[in-house]
Amino acid sequence: MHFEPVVLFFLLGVFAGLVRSDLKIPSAIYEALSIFLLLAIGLQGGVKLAEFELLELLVPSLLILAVGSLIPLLAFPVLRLLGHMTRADSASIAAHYGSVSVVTFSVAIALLAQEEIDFEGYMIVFLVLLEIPALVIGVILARHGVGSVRWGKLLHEVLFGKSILLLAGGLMIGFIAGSEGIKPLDILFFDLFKGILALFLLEMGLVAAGRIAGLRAYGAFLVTFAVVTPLLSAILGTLLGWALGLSLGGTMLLATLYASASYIAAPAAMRIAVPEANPALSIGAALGMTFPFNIFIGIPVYLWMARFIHGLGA
Amino acid sequence: MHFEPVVLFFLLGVFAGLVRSDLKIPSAIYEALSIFLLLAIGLQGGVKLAEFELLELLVPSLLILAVGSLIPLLAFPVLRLLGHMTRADSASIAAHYGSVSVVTFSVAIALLAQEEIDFEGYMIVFLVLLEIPALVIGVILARHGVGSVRWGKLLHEVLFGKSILLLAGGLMIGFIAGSEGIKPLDILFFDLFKGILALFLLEMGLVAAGRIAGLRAYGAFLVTFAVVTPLLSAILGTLLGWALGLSLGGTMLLATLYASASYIAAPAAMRIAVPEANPALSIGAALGMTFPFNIFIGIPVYLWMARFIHGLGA
Amino acid sequence: MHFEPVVLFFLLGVFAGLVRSDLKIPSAIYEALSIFLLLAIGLQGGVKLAEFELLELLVPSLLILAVGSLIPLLAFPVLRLLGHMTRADSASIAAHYGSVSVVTFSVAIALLAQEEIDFEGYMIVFLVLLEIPALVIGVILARHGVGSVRWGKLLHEVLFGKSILLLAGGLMIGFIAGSEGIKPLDILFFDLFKGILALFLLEMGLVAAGRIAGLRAYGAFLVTFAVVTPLLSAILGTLLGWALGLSLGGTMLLATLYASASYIAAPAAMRIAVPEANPALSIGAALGMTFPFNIFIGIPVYLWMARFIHGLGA
Amino acid sequence: MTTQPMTLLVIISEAVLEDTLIDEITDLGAKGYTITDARGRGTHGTRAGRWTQGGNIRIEVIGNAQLCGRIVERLQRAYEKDYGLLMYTVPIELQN
Amino acid sequence: MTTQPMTLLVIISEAVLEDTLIDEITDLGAKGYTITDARGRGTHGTRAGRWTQGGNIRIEVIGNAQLCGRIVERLQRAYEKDYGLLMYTVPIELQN
Amino acid sequence: MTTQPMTLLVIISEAVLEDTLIDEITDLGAKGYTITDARGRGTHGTRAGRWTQGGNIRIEVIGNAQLCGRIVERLQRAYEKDYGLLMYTVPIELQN
Ligand SMILES: Nc1ncnc2c1ncn2[C@@H]1O[C@H](COP(=O)(O)O)[C@@H](O)[C@H]1O
Ligand SMILES: Nc1ncnc2c1ncn2[C@@H]1O[C@H](COP(=O)(O)O)[C@@H](O)[C@H]1O
Ligand SMILES: Nc1ncnc2c1ncn2[C@@H]1O[C@H](COP(=O)(O)O)[C@@H](O)[C@H]1O
Ligand code: NA
Ligand code: NA
Ligand code: NA
Repeated sequence: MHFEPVVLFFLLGVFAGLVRSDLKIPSAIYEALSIFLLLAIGLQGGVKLAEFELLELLVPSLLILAVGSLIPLLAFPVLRLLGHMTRADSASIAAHYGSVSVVTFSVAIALLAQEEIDFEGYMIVFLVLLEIPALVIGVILARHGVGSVRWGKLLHEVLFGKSILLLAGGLMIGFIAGSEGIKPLDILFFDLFKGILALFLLEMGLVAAGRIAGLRAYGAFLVTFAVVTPLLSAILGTLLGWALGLSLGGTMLLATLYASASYIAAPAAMRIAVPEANPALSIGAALGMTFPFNIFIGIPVYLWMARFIHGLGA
Repeated sequence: MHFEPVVLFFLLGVFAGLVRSDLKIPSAIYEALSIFLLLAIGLQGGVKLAEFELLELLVPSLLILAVGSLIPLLAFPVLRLLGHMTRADSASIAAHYGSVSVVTFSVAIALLAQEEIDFEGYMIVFLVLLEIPALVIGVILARHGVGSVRWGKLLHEVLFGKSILLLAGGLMIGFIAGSEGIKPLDILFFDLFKGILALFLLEMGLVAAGRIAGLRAYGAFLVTFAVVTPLLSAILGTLLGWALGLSLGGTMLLATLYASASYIAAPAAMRIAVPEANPALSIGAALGMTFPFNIFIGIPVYLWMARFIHGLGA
Repeated sequence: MHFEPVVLFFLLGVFAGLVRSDLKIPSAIYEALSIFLLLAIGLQGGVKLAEFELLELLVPSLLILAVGSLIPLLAFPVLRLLGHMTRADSASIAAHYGSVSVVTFSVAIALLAQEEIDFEGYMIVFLVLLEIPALVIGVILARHGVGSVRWGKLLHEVLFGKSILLLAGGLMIGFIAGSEGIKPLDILFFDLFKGILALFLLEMGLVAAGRIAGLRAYGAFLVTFAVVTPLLSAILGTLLGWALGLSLGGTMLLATLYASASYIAAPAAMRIAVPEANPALSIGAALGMTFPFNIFIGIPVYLWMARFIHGLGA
Repeated sequence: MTTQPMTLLVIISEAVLEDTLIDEITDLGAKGYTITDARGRGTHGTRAGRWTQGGNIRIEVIGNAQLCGRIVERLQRAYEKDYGLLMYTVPIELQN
Repeated sequence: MTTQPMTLLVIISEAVLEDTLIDEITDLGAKGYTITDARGRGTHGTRAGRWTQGGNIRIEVIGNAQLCGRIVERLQRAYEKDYGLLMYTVPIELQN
Repeated sequence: MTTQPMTLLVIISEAVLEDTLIDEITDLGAKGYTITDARGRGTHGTRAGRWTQGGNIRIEVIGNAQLCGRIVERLQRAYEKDYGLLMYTVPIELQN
């Protein structure tokens, strides 16, 4: 099994939260850390994207988006029928799991870097793209036949919300500047990346500690859902990555993207667009259960799955 | 034309502001970024200053200050007579344009570094020195014949305000420690400088977006003033730099100093000393118009001007 | 005498405080800086600790703790009888001087790095360990015969307070990950360490300026106490370090640990456990007097003392 | 110095609603408002201001009784069901 | 829209007591509270919120007069002597 | 537990005036004050607390009616013309 020391900071944060330590990351700081992570990931992707022929990426991109959209569409009936959840809650949770998690993705990239496995840089584009259909589908599911949607407000929230804006903005800057132009920024945005990810994981641990305690209240169904969904989504991603001819690293990253659930962009958008959904349920599952599952168990498993399927082909 | 990728962050910020994104840089963070930039610029200057004979700098320094003082003295009657502005507003705007902008200066330094053009390190001293006569002249112009000035309070505000204090403090520390003593601090204050400048420009873009929208209300005169003044000031700076025998880089930096307008130190000082001036006018012009003009058009032009005049001499 | 440029930032902060500059480090920032310093020191210690046989450290550790516990036990009667202070104040001040200061320790490490003197990495463990007996002894002294102690609350405060938690957590992560695993975090936690220490010292200077002004009110006794105690404690540390066979650097660090007084962990714990003590007295002495004394005079003297005693042996 | 009896309306709600509530209040005719960041607990649980939980804001609006009544009515209808929301009024003397 | 006369209790105290005071208030039966960060000066000196000085918090509790009375009594007995503490009540109209 | 009728004066003004206003208030005899950071909109435009705009502060002073009157008078004369400033008073029961 592969082990990334950076996840130890998450454990430290969880521990501090569980023992009710007075350790607190000031809100200005974690906002700054998240702005940094989003920009840095975007810049990294943009620099790598500059090496590709954009037109050639069109068909695989559409496929990745289409298959990714299946995840919330399949999750919704499961939540509604098996979980007996309200329409709003089911739709909101489905949207969270159709979206992606930047931090989970970053831990996956850190593991690939440690194992010296290369990957297609344009995978980062999907951090931006997968968010959009998932949130739109979530709102349609919530509103189907009931009430009206303020689409203008929702689209504004999704497209110009800080997550997408910083990721997409970073992508564009990286793309325009190229690896030469970005060089004087390398130390801040590339070399410090992992250290800052460590600090962010510390804060995530603190927050997750509260969520983990709450999870019991949501019952066995949601806990099971929060573990099984990423595994099934990852299988989907592995198969598609292999079918598209992605590299080992690219396949593993696609699996991770599908498997991860959003807890930054999706909660903000859903609170505005589907306010009657209980945010404690969706954030509790995504952050309290799926996130730790992914960084401790999921990511190593997804790497193993990518190796397995690439081994079959060989 | 020369292009510095760091200004793309400013554009991203402007875009985010114009589309009313929820992206916000927490106030604690931009305060920290500005403390960092001021200290870092000061340290860089101090280290370079240590290589010079201080006494030899005395005469050129006095000349640079004297000529720099012409800028607010000339701007004031233009604002008053051509712009039909109140005495207080004219004086306050004149003080802003007589002062200098640390961020504009930093972008100019970044461009010189990219073009591998050297410059006289003591130019940074003028970031500190030019502020003082400009603000004092501004207050005298505002109060001439009307009301009394609380000079004690004003001088305290100017000399011990955080901008001057951090720049001058950094200069002293850099000067005392020298390039050897400062080495363990290099990574933070020198290598990360440009990345942090990028983040600060992102915030400046966010703020400037609001100012740009407001500029229309101030009319064609102020907009024209905000573009013409830096160009004329830069010509003054170029001629003086050349006459003083400064290098190509030094000439361009002197032009940039004269051309730049303050939006950090001057607003704070004027709010205290000339409270009846409308801060929206001076900050709107300096930040909404002159700053973007300088970083996108001005700085490349000033480099061209320096090249031109140095070419004449050859 | 040995001189560390980083202390100039403390002087700049004191100056800014004394002239009542508007320079302020936002609270979110100094909290982040202190989280960073504690984690980074812990990680550095953990990585070095991994090179030692833990069992071999047991006896020297117990000795260092036992001798360190003498400091508050000896300080208490001095404060009570010579200083005529209340029981609560005497106990609280004794606890502050029995505890240790992370920033003082960091400045000592910076000096050793500059002088290229090696030291036993496990010294950092005592930053964690020495805090605990000092605070417990302080509470016992305050409560002896008067009132009851809420031990549960106190122990929680001490063990899970952020200082100990971050130091101990960093130690564990560094120990588990080892110098290989920690490598991608090196730039943030090791290379930036001194620059961030400089910024923290700037803030400490700002705060100390207020304390220095207040010190006069506490009288000659407390000022004398705040200078003599570290010197005597350092002699104790030097003798013990030499007796234990520590290296030159290790001896100097043990002297510094004993000599330093806490102004982060101890004040928080004492405010909860001994609320009737006046925090202005203990923090004023520890931060306004002992801290600057240690970084400007003490540390160079302790290095000299270590050199002297090691010279005797040779 | 004259004083003028007015009504102070205090609105405590979720930070995520800040822009929306400002638009509503301004629409209804408020000439000004003052906002402070807050945290708290109520029937909708704890809102400690951590990033997955959101914080609260505390809005003060000074106006006449009718304006405050209109704001209370509008906010209750639109937000009370799905969002944390608490409002109270106090008679004050505006100093001007 | 109905309004209900209630008592607003404002507690200004040291930030270090935040968790402790919340426990006390909740124990005594408060259904909610709202906290903002503050700084200030009083008989216990200046609390500007620098790290060696601590800041203040400002807690609002809305309840009936008895609840507020109980809270005042308990906090005074337990904290007034050793900590900065100031409390006042205002009659308000709760809008609900 | 005794309660004492007092006047609460709330001053909302520009953050840049913090030190100046504290000096004035203390000069006039206030024994304490409490400050929170705020933002807002009024006749002097929006003060959102961005660095080129400045934020607001909200100062609470508890005292007798005369003290509050003196403070109102002084601040109005000196700052109302050029700075954002809003003041109101509320009768409260100080708990001590
Ligand atoms: N009894 C109360 N006293 C003071 N503040 C309250 C009270 N109840 C609720 N609040 C505040 O109002 C917010 C929303 O309340 P609720 O809608 O009940 O969740 C809470 O987060 C608190 O900040
Ligand atoms: N007269 C006053 N007006 C407003 N706030 C006050 C007043 N006196 C005290 N305070 C606040 O209550 C806190 C504790 O007061 P004290 O216990 O007197 O130090 C102070 O730090 C101030 O924030
Ligand atoms: N009607 C109002 N209600 C609440 N706060 C107000 C009101 N009017 C003004 N303010 C506050 O007082 C500050 C100064 O007001 P002004 O002098 O009118 O710009 C504003 O920035 C607001 O924070
Ligand atoms: Na997903
Ligand atoms: Na200028
Ligand atoms: Na000690």
